Amino acid sequence: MTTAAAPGVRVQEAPFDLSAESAALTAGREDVGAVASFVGLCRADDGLAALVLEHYPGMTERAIAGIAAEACERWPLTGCTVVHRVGRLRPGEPIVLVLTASPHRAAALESCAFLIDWLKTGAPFWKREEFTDGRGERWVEAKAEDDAAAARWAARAGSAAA
Amino acid sequence: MTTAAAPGVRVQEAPFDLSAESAALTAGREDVGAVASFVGLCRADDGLAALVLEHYPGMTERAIAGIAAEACERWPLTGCTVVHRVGRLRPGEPIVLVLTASPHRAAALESCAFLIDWLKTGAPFWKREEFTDGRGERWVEAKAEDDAAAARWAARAGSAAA
Amino acid sequence: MQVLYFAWVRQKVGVGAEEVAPPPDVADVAGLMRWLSGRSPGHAAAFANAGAIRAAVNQDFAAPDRRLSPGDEVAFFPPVTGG
Amino acid sequence: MQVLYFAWVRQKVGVGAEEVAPPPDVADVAGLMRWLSGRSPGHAAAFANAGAIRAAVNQDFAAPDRRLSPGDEVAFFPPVTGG
Repeated sequence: MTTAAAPGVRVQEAPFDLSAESAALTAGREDVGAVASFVGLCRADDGLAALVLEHYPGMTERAIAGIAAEACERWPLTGCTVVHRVGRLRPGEPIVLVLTASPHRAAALESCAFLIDWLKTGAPFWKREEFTDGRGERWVEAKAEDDAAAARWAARAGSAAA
Repeated sequence: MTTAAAPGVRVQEAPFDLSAESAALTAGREDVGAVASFVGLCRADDGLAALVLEHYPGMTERAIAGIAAEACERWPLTGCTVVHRVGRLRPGEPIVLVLTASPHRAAALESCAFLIDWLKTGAPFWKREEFTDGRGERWVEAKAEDDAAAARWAARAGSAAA
Repeated sequence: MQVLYFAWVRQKVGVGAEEVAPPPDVADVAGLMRWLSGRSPGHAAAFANAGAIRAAVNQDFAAPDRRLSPGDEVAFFPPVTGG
Repeated sequence: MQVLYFAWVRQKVGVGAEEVAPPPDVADVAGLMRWLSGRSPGHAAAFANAGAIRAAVNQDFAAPDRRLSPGDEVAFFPPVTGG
Protein backbone atom coordinates (compact mmCIF):
# COMPACT_ATOMS: atom_id res chain seq x y z
CA MET A 1 0.00 0.00 0.00
CA THR A 2 1.62 3.18 -1.17
CA THR A 3 -0.29 6.35 -0.35
CA ALA A 4 0.99 9.11 -2.57
CA ALA A 5 0.82 12.71 -1.52
CA ALA A 6 -0.09 15.09 -4.34
CA PRO A 7 3.06 16.13 -6.22
CA GLY A 8 4.44 19.47 -5.05
CA VAL A 9 5.26 21.71 -8.00
CA ARG A 10 6.64 25.23 -7.72
CA VAL A 11 8.23 27.72 -10.11
CA GLN A 12 9.99 30.49 -8.22
CA GLU A 13 12.88 32.96 -8.24
CA ALA A 14 13.94 32.10 -4.69
CA PRO A 15 16.47 29.37 -3.88
CA PHE A 16 15.24 26.09 -2.39
CA ASP A 17 16.50 24.11 0.57
CA LEU A 18 17.23 20.47 -0.16
CA SER A 19 17.00 19.26 3.45
CA ALA A 20 13.73 21.09 4.09
CA GLU A 21 12.13 19.79 0.89
CA SER A 22 13.29 16.25 1.63
CA ALA A 23 12.07 16.43 5.24
CA ALA A 24 8.65 17.61 4.03
CA LEU A 25 8.34 14.46 1.90
CA THR A 26 9.05 12.12 4.80
CA ALA A 27 7.58 14.02 7.77
CA GLY A 28 5.30 11.88 9.88
CA ARG A 29 5.67 8.84 7.61
CA GLU A 30 7.26 5.48 8.36
CA ASP A 31 6.67 3.89 4.95
CA VAL A 32 9.33 5.81 3.03
CA GLY A 33 12.45 3.74 2.46
CA ALA A 34 14.09 5.82 -0.24
CA VAL A 35 14.35 9.47 -1.23
CA ALA A 36 16.16 10.30 -4.45
CA SER A 37 17.00 13.83 -5.46
CA PHE A 38 18.45 15.63 -8.40
CA VAL A 39 19.69 19.23 -8.32
CA GLY A 40 20.68 20.93 -11.55
CA LEU A 41 23.10 23.83 -11.18
CA CYS A 42 24.32 26.64 -13.38
CA ARG A 43 27.82 25.89 -14.76
CA ALA A 44 30.32 28.57 -15.74
CA ASP A 45 30.89 27.05 -19.19
CA ASP A 46 32.60 29.06 -21.86
CA GLY A 47 32.63 32.41 -20.08
CA LEU A 48 29.03 32.24 -18.91
CA ALA A 49 28.13 35.13 -16.60
CA ALA A 50 24.50 34.19 -15.96
CA LEU A 51 21.55 32.17 -17.19
CA VAL A 52 18.22 33.92 -17.47
CA LEU A 53 15.28 31.53 -17.26
CA GLU A 54 11.82 32.36 -18.49
CA HIS A 55 8.64 30.31 -18.15
CA TYR A 56 4.98 30.40 -19.19
CA PRO A 57 3.16 31.10 -15.93
CA GLY A 58 0.31 28.68 -15.59
CA MET A 59 1.23 26.31 -18.42
CA THR A 60 4.64 25.53 -16.93
CA GLU A 61 3.22 24.53 -13.55
CA ARG A 62 0.48 22.48 -15.24
CA ALA A 63 2.95 20.68 -17.50
CA ILE A 64 5.20 19.79 -14.57
CA ALA A 65 2.25 18.66 -12.48
CA GLY A 66 1.18 16.41 -15.34
CA ILE A 67 4.63 14.87 -15.61
CA ALA A 68 4.81 14.40 -11.86
CA ALA A 69 1.38 12.77 -11.78
CA GLU A 70 2.54 10.39 -14.51
CA ALA A 71 5.61 9.49 -12.43
CA CYS A 72 3.32 8.72 -9.49
CA GLU A 73 1.34 6.35 -11.73
CA ARG A 74 4.38 4.60 -13.20
CA TRP A 75 6.22 4.10 -9.91
CA PRO A 76 4.94 3.43 -6.37
CA LEU A 77 5.83 6.86 -4.99
CA THR A 78 4.78 8.20 -1.61
CA GLY A 79 5.45 11.71 -2.85
CA CYS A 80 7.42 13.89 -5.21
CA THR A 81 8.48 17.52 -5.37
CA VAL A 82 9.68 19.60 -8.30
CA VAL A 83 10.98 23.14 -7.79
CA HIS A 84 12.24 25.07 -10.81
CA ARG A 85 13.77 28.50 -10.50
CA VAL A 86 13.38 31.32 -13.00
CA GLY A 87 15.04 34.69 -13.39
CA ARG A 88 18.78 35.46 -13.49
CA LEU A 89 20.97 32.66 -12.08
CA ARG A 90 24.73 32.86 -11.74
CA PRO A 91 27.28 30.02 -12.03
CA GLY A 92 27.17 27.79 -8.98
CA GLU A 93 23.51 28.50 -8.25
CA PRO A 94 20.96 25.69 -8.18
CA ILE A 95 18.31 25.83 -10.91
CA VAL A 96 16.06 22.82 -10.48
CA LEU A 97 15.22 20.28 -7.80
CA VAL A 98 13.52 16.92 -8.29
CA LEU A 99 12.76 14.82 -5.22
CA THR A 100 11.02 11.45 -5.24
CA ALA A 101 10.11 9.26 -2.28
CA SER A 102 9.10 5.61 -2.29
CA PRO A 103 9.19 2.53 -0.11
CA HIS A 104 11.77 1.14 -2.58
CA ARG A 105 15.00 2.54 -3.92
CA ALA A 106 14.63 1.57 -7.58
CA ALA A 107 11.30 3.41 -7.81
CA ALA A 108 12.76 6.55 -6.25
CA LEU A 109 15.90 6.52 -8.40
CA GLU A 110 14.18 5.75 -11.70
CA SER A 111 11.33 8.22 -11.26
CA CYS A 112 13.82 10.96 -10.32
CA ALA A 113 15.78 10.33 -13.54
CA PHE A 114 12.53 10.18 -15.53
CA LEU A 115 11.37 13.53 -14.18
CA ILE A 116 14.58 15.43 -14.84
CA ASP A 117 14.84 13.95 -18.34
CA TRP A 118 11.30 15.14 -19.09
CA LEU A 119 11.86 18.55 -17.51
CA LYS A 120 14.71 19.08 -19.96
CA THR A 121 12.48 18.42 -22.95
CA GLY A 122 8.86 18.79 -21.96
CA ALA A 123 8.49 21.69 -19.54
CA PRO A 124 8.01 25.21 -20.90
CA PHE A 125 11.23 26.93 -19.85
CA TRP A 126 13.62 28.91 -21.97
CA LYS A 127 17.20 29.75 -21.09
CA ARG A 128 19.20 32.73 -22.24
CA GLU A 129 22.96 32.85 -21.68
CA GLU A 130 24.81 36.04 -20.80
CA PHE A 131 28.59 36.13 -21.11
CA THR A 132 31.43 37.78 -19.23
CA ASP A 133 33.22 39.04 -22.33
CA GLY A 134 30.58 41.31 -23.76
CA ARG A 135 29.55 38.81 -26.44
CA GLY A 136 25.98 39.72 -25.60
CA GLU A 137 23.40 37.05 -25.08
CA ARG A 138 22.33 33.78 -26.69
CA TRP A 139 19.22 31.64 -26.36
CA VAL A 140 20.06 28.06 -25.49
CA GLU A 141 18.87 25.63 -28.17
CA ALA A 142 17.20 22.32 -27.43
CA LYS A 143 19.66 19.44 -27.46
CA ALA A 144 19.24 16.19 -29.35
CA GLU A 145 20.82 14.32 -26.43
CA ASP A 146 18.11 15.63 -24.12
CA ASP A 147 15.42 14.45 -26.51
CA ALA A 148 17.11 11.04 -26.62
CA ALA A 149 17.25 10.86 -22.81
CA ALA A 150 13.55 11.64 -22.58
CA ALA A 151 12.66 9.26 -25.41
CA ARG A 152 14.19 6.25 -23.68
CA TRP A 153 11.47 6.40 -21.01
CA ALA A 154 8.75 6.30 -23.66
CA ALA A 155 10.53 3.40 -25.37
CA ARG A 156 10.78 1.45 -22.11
CA ALA A 157 7.17 1.93 -21.10
CA GLY A 158 5.45 2.31 -24.44
CA SER A 159 4.29 5.68 -23.17
CA ALA A 160 3.75 8.70 -25.35
CA ALA A 161 3.30 11.22 -22.57
CA ALA A 162 4.80 14.65 -22.89
CA MET B 1 38.22 18.61 -17.60
CA THR B 2 36.67 17.14 -14.49
CA THR B 3 38.68 17.54 -11.33
CA ALA B 4 37.39 15.05 -8.79
CA ALA B 5 37.67 15.69 -5.11
CA ALA B 6 38.57 12.59 -3.08
CA PRO B 7 35.39 10.70 -2.17
CA GLY B 8 34.15 11.52 1.32
CA VAL B 9 33.29 8.35 3.23
CA ARG B 10 32.00 8.25 6.79
CA VAL B 11 30.41 5.63 9.05
CA GLN B 12 28.77 7.25 12.06
CA GLU B 13 25.94 7.01 14.58
CA ALA B 14 24.96 10.66 14.16
CA PRO B 15 22.39 11.86 11.61
CA PHE B 16 23.59 13.67 8.50
CA ASP B 17 22.36 16.87 6.88
CA LEU B 18 21.52 16.58 3.20
CA SER B 19 21.82 20.29 2.41
CA ALA B 20 25.14 20.65 4.21
CA GLU B 21 26.63 17.58 2.52
CA SER B 22 25.42 18.74 -0.88
CA ALA B 23 26.72 22.26 -0.33
CA ALA B 24 30.13 20.85 0.61
CA LEU B 25 30.31 19.08 -2.78
CA THR B 26 29.62 22.25 -4.74
CA ALA B 27 31.21 24.94 -2.56
CA GLY B 28 33.52 27.24 -4.52
CA ARG B 29 32.99 25.35 -7.78
CA GLU B 30 31.34 26.50 -10.99
CA ASP B 31 31.81 23.28 -12.96
CA VAL B 32 29.14 21.22 -11.21
CA GLY B 33 25.96 20.97 -13.25
CA ALA B 34 24.29 18.08 -11.43
CA VAL B 35 24.09 16.69 -7.91
CA ALA B 36 22.21 13.44 -7.40
CA SER B 37 21.43 12.06 -3.99
CA PHE B 38 19.94 8.96 -2.48
CA VAL B 39 18.81 8.67 1.12
CA GLY B 40 17.76 5.29 2.48
CA LEU B 41 15.43 5.39 5.47
CA CYS B 42 14.21 2.92 8.05
CA ARG B 43 10.67 1.71 7.24
CA ALA B 44 8.21 0.50 9.87
CA ASP B 45 7.49 -2.72 7.96
CA ASP B 46 5.76 -5.57 9.70
CA GLY B 47 5.85 -4.18 13.23
CA LEU B 48 9.47 -3.09 13.11
CA ALA B 49 10.51 -1.14 16.21
CA ALA B 50 14.14 -0.51 15.26
CA LEU B 51 16.99 -1.56 13.02
CA VAL B 52 20.37 -2.14 14.65
CA LEU B 53 23.24 -1.73 12.21
CA GLU B 54 26.69 -3.14 12.81
CA HIS B 55 29.82 -2.65 10.73
CA TYR B 56 33.44 -3.79 10.59
CA PRO B 57 35.40 -0.68 11.61
CA GLY B 58 38.21 -0.14 9.15
CA MET B 59 37.13 -2.65 6.52
CA THR B 60 33.75 -1.01 6.00
CA GLU B 61 35.24 2.44 5.36
CA ARG B 62 37.88 0.90 3.05
CA ALA B 63 35.29 -1.05 1.08
CA ILE B 64 33.11 2.03 0.58
CA ALA B 65 36.10 4.16 -0.38
CA GLY B 66 37.03 1.54 -2.96
CA ILE B 67 33.54 1.54 -4.46
CA ALA B 68 33.45 5.34 -4.46
CA ALA B 69 36.84 5.51 -6.19
CA GLU B 70 35.56 3.10 -8.83
CA ALA B 71 32.52 5.34 -9.40
CA CYS B 72 34.87 8.30 -9.89
CA GLU B 73 36.73 6.30 -12.56
CA ARG B 74 33.62 5.12 -14.39
CA TRP B 75 31.85 8.49 -14.45
CA PRO B 76 33.22 12.06 -14.76
CA LEU B 77 32.44 13.05 -11.18
CA THR B 78 33.62 16.22 -9.50
CA GLY B 79 33.01 14.58 -6.12
CA CYS B 80 31.02 12.06 -4.16
CA THR B 81 30.03 11.53 -0.55
CA VAL B 82 28.82 8.40 1.23
CA VAL B 83 27.61 8.53 4.83
CA HIS B 84 26.31 5.34 6.44
CA ARG B 85 24.86 5.29 9.92
CA VAL B 86 25.27 2.47 12.44
CA GLY B 87 23.66 1.73 15.79
CA ARG B 88 19.95 1.66 16.63
CA LEU B 89 17.74 3.42 14.09
CA ARG B 90 13.99 3.84 14.41
CA PRO B 91 11.36 3.96 11.63
CA GLY B 92 11.51 7.24 9.75
CA GLU B 93 15.20 7.77 10.45
CA PRO B 94 17.69 8.11 7.60
CA ILE B 95 20.27 5.31 7.36
CA VAL B 96 22.46 6.02 4.37
CA LEU B 97 23.31 8.95 2.11
CA VAL B 98 24.91 8.81 -1.32
CA LEU B 99 25.71 12.08 -3.09
CA THR B 100 27.36 12.40 -6.49
CA ALA B 101 28.29 15.56 -8.36
CA SER B 102 29.21 15.95 -12.00
CA PRO B 103 29.11 18.45 -14.83
CA HIS B 104 26.43 16.23 -16.42
CA ARG B 105 23.19 14.82 -15.08
CA ALA B 106 23.44 11.28 -16.47
CA ALA B 107 26.82 10.76 -14.75
CA ALA B 108 25.48 11.99 -11.41
CA LEU B 109 22.28 9.93 -11.61
CA GLU B 110 23.90 6.70 -12.80
CA SER B 111 26.81 6.79 -10.36
CA CYS B 112 24.42 7.46 -7.47
CA ALA B 113 22.35 4.38 -8.40
CA PHE B 114 25.54 2.35 -8.87
CA LEU B 115 26.82 3.29 -5.41
CA ILE B 116 23.63 2.48 -3.52
CA ASP B 117 23.23 -0.82 -5.38
CA TRP B 118 26.79 -1.77 -4.38
CA LEU B 119 26.37 -0.57 -0.81
CA LYS B 120 23.45 -3.00 -0.48
CA THR B 121 25.58 -5.93 -1.53
CA GLY B 122 29.24 -5.10 -1.15
CA ALA B 123 29.73 -3.05 2.00
CA PRO B 124 30.26 -4.82 5.34
CA PHE B 125 27.11 -3.87 7.25
CA TRP B 126 24.71 -6.15 9.04
CA LYS B 127 21.17 -5.27 10.06
CA ARG B 128 19.22 -6.69 12.95
CA GLU B 129 15.48 -6.07 13.25
CA GLU B 130 13.73 -5.50 16.57
CA PHE B 131 9.95 -5.72 16.72
CA THR B 132 7.21 -3.94 18.64
CA ASP B 133 5.35 -7.11 19.61
CA GLY B 134 8.01 -8.87 21.65
CA ARG B 135 8.89 -11.27 18.82
CA GLY B 136 12.49 -10.64 19.74
CA GLU B 137 15.03 -9.89 17.03
CA ARG B 138 15.98 -11.16 13.58
CA TRP B 139 19.04 -10.67 11.41
CA VAL B 140 18.17 -9.38 7.96
CA GLU B 141 19.21 -11.80 5.24
CA ALA B 142 20.83 -10.76 1.99
CA LYS B 143 18.32 -10.39 -0.84
CA ALA B 144 18.62 -11.91 -4.29
CA GLU B 145 17.07 -8.75 -5.77
CA ASP B 146 19.88 -6.68 -4.28
CA ASP B 147 22.47 -8.99 -5.80
CA ALA B 148 20.71 -8.67 -9.14
CA ALA B 149 20.65 -4.87 -8.87
CA ALA B 150 24.39 -4.80 -8.19
CA ALA B 151 25.15 -7.37 -10.90
CA ARG B 152 23.60 -5.27 -13.67
CA TRP B 153 26.40 -2.71 -13.26
CA ALA B 154 29.05 -5.39 -13.76
CA ALA B 155 27.16 -6.73 -16.77
CA ARG B 156 26.95 -3.28 -18.33
CA ALA B 157 30.59 -2.40 -17.86
CA GLY B 158 32.27 -5.80 -17.88
CA SER B 159 33.52 -4.93 -14.39
CA ALA B 160 34.03 -7.45 -11.63
CA ALA B 161 34.56 -4.98 -8.83
CA ALA B 162 33.13 -5.72 -5.39
CA MET C 1 -7.96 36.04 -28.85
CA GLN C 2 -5.02 36.41 -26.45
CA VAL C 3 -1.61 35.66 -28.03
CA LEU C 4 1.52 35.22 -25.89
CA TYR C 5 5.16 35.16 -26.97
CA PHE C 6 8.16 33.75 -25.12
CA ALA C 7 11.95 33.81 -25.38
CA TRP C 8 13.33 35.03 -28.74
CA VAL C 9 9.88 34.99 -30.29
CA ARG C 10 8.86 37.62 -27.72
CA GLN C 11 12.04 39.60 -28.34
CA LYS C 12 11.49 39.67 -32.11
CA VAL C 13 7.79 40.49 -31.92
CA GLY C 14 8.56 43.18 -29.36
CA VAL C 15 5.76 42.42 -26.91
CA GLY C 16 5.01 39.50 -24.58
CA ALA C 17 1.27 39.45 -25.16
CA GLU C 18 -1.34 41.03 -27.38
CA GLU C 19 -5.06 40.81 -27.99
CA VAL C 20 -5.82 40.05 -31.66
CA ALA C 21 -8.96 39.48 -33.72
CA PRO C 22 -7.97 37.50 -36.81
CA PRO C 23 -10.46 37.17 -39.67
CA PRO C 24 -12.66 34.05 -39.81
CA ASP C 25 -10.48 32.33 -42.43
CA VAL C 26 -7.69 32.01 -39.82
CA ALA C 27 -8.79 28.60 -38.67
CA ASP C 28 -5.77 26.89 -37.16
CA VAL C 29 -2.38 27.52 -35.49
CA ALA C 30 -0.49 27.55 -38.80
CA GLY C 31 -2.97 30.03 -40.26
CA LEU C 32 -2.63 32.29 -37.22
CA MET C 33 1.15 32.28 -37.59
CA ARG C 34 0.85 33.35 -41.25
CA TRP C 35 -1.65 36.06 -40.36
CA LEU C 36 0.45 37.35 -37.42
CA SER C 37 3.51 37.59 -39.75
CA GLY C 38 1.78 40.41 -41.60
CA ARG C 39 1.23 42.57 -38.54
CA SER C 40 4.73 44.12 -38.34
CA PRO C 41 8.34 43.59 -39.42
CA GLY C 42 8.97 42.19 -35.92
CA HIS C 43 6.22 39.62 -36.32
CA ALA C 44 7.54 38.75 -39.77
CA ALA C 45 11.04 38.19 -38.37
CA ALA C 46 9.72 36.09 -35.48
CA PHE C 47 7.69 33.80 -37.74
CA ALA C 48 10.13 33.68 -40.69
CA ASN C 49 11.11 30.12 -39.80
CA ALA C 50 7.83 28.58 -38.69
CA GLY C 51 9.52 25.20 -38.18
CA ALA C 52 11.60 26.64 -35.33
CA ILE C 53 8.51 27.70 -33.39
CA ARG C 54 6.29 25.64 -31.08
CA ALA C 55 2.77 26.55 -30.03
CA ALA C 56 0.37 25.98 -27.18
CA VAL C 57 -3.39 26.50 -27.19
CA ASN C 58 -5.02 27.06 -23.83
CA GLN C 59 -1.75 25.99 -22.20
CA ASP C 60 -1.43 22.62 -23.96
CA PHE C 61 1.18 21.97 -26.62
CA ALA C 62 -0.53 22.20 -30.01
CA ALA C 63 0.33 21.08 -33.55
CA PRO C 64 0.11 23.50 -36.54
CA ASP C 65 -3.22 22.02 -37.60
CA ARG C 66 -4.87 22.62 -34.21
CA ARG C 67 -8.23 24.40 -34.83
CA LEU C 68 -8.76 27.70 -33.04
CA SER C 69 -11.77 29.36 -31.40
CA PRO C 70 -12.11 33.11 -30.68
CA GLY C 71 -11.62 32.80 -26.92
CA ASP C 72 -8.44 30.72 -27.10
CA GLU C 73 -5.15 31.63 -25.43
CA VAL C 74 -2.44 30.91 -27.99
CA ALA C 75 1.29 30.98 -27.21
CA PHE C 76 4.32 30.86 -29.50
CA PHE C 77 7.84 30.01 -28.35
CA PRO C 78 11.05 28.16 -29.32
CA PRO C 79 11.56 24.48 -28.38
CA VAL C 80 11.80 24.33 -24.59
CA THR C 81 15.14 24.20 -22.77
CA GLY C 82 14.31 23.54 -19.13
CA GLY C 83 16.11 21.86 -16.30
CA MET D 1 46.24 -14.38 14.76
CA GLN D 2 43.37 -11.98 15.46
CA VAL D 3 39.91 -13.36 14.65
CA LEU D 4 36.83 -11.09 14.52
CA TYR D 5 33.16 -12.06 14.44
CA PHE D 6 30.20 -9.96 13.33
CA ALA D 7 26.39 -10.13 13.45
CA TRP D 8 24.94 -13.57 14.33
CA VAL D 9 28.35 -15.22 14.03
CA ARG D 10 29.49 -12.99 16.90
CA GLN D 11 26.35 -13.74 18.89
CA LYS D 12 26.79 -17.51 18.52
CA VAL D 13 30.52 -17.52 19.26
CA GLY D 14 29.89 -15.25 22.23
CA VAL D 15 32.74 -12.79 21.68
CA GLY D 16 33.49 -10.15 19.04
CA ALA D 17 37.21 -10.85 18.82
CA GLU D 18 39.79 -13.32 20.06
CA GLU D 19 43.49 -13.99 19.66
CA VAL D 20 44.12 -17.57 18.48
CA ALA D 21 47.18 -19.65 17.60
CA PRO D 22 46.04 -22.45 15.30
CA PRO D 23 48.44 -25.33 14.60
CA PRO D 24 50.58 -25.17 11.44
CA ASP D 25 48.27 -27.52 9.51
CA VAL D 26 45.56 -24.84 9.56
CA ALA D 27 46.60 -23.34 6.26
CA ASP D 28 43.59 -21.54 4.83
CA VAL D 29 40.27 -19.87 5.71
CA ALA D 30 38.28 -23.12 5.42
CA GLY D 31 40.78 -24.89 7.67
CA LEU D 32 40.57 -22.12 10.24
CA MET D 33 36.79 -22.40 10.29
CA ARG D 34 37.00 -26.17 10.94
CA TRP D 35 39.59 -25.65 13.67
CA LEU D 36 37.61 -22.82 15.32
CA SER D 37 34.50 -25.06 15.37
CA GLY D 38 36.23 -27.26 17.93
CA ARG D 39 36.91 -24.50 20.42
CA SER D 40 33.46 -24.36 22.05
CA PRO D 41 29.80 -25.30 21.50
CA GLY D 42 29.23 -21.64 20.52
CA HIS D 43 31.92 -21.83 17.85
CA ALA D 44 30.48 -25.13 16.64
CA ALA D 45 27.02 -23.57 16.34
CA ALA D 46 28.37 -20.52 14.54
CA PHE D 47 30.28 -22.55 11.95
CA ALA D 48 27.74 -25.38 11.58
CA ASN D 49 26.70 -24.08 8.14
CA ALA D 50 29.98 -22.89 6.66
CA GLY D 51 28.24 -21.95 3.41
CA ALA D 52 26.27 -19.23 5.22
CA ILE D 53 29.44 -17.50 6.39
CA ARG D 54 31.67 -15.04 4.57
CA ALA D 55 35.26 -14.21 5.50
CA ALA D 56 37.74 -11.37 5.21
CA VAL D 57 41.50 -11.54 5.61
CA ASN D 58 43.24 -8.29 6.50
CA GLN D 59 39.99 -6.47 5.71
CA ASP D 60 39.57 -7.84 2.18
CA PHE D 61 36.84 -10.32 1.29
CA ALA D 62 38.47 -13.78 1.10
CA ALA D 63 37.47 -17.13 -0.39
CA PRO D 64 37.64 -20.37 1.67
CA ASP D 65 40.93 -21.37 -0.02
CA ARG D 66 42.66 -18.11 0.93
CA ARG D 67 46.06 -19.02 2.53
CA LEU D 68 46.73 -17.63 6.01
CA SER D 69 49.81 -16.25 7.76
CA PRO D 70 50.26 -15.98 11.56
CA GLY D 71 49.89 -12.19 11.69
CA ASP D 72 46.65 -12.06 9.67
CA GLU D 73 43.44 -10.42 10.86
CA VAL D 74 40.63 -12.81 9.91
CA ALA D 75 36.93 -11.94 10.17
CA PHE D 76 33.81 -14.11 9.85
CA PHE D 77 30.31 -12.77 9.25
CA PRO D 78 27.05 -13.43 7.37
CA PRO D 79 26.48 -12.07 3.86
CA VAL D 80 26.36 -8.30 4.13
CA THR D 81 23.05 -6.38 4.31
CA GLY D 82 24.01 -2.73 4.05
CA GLY D 83 22.24 0.33 2.73
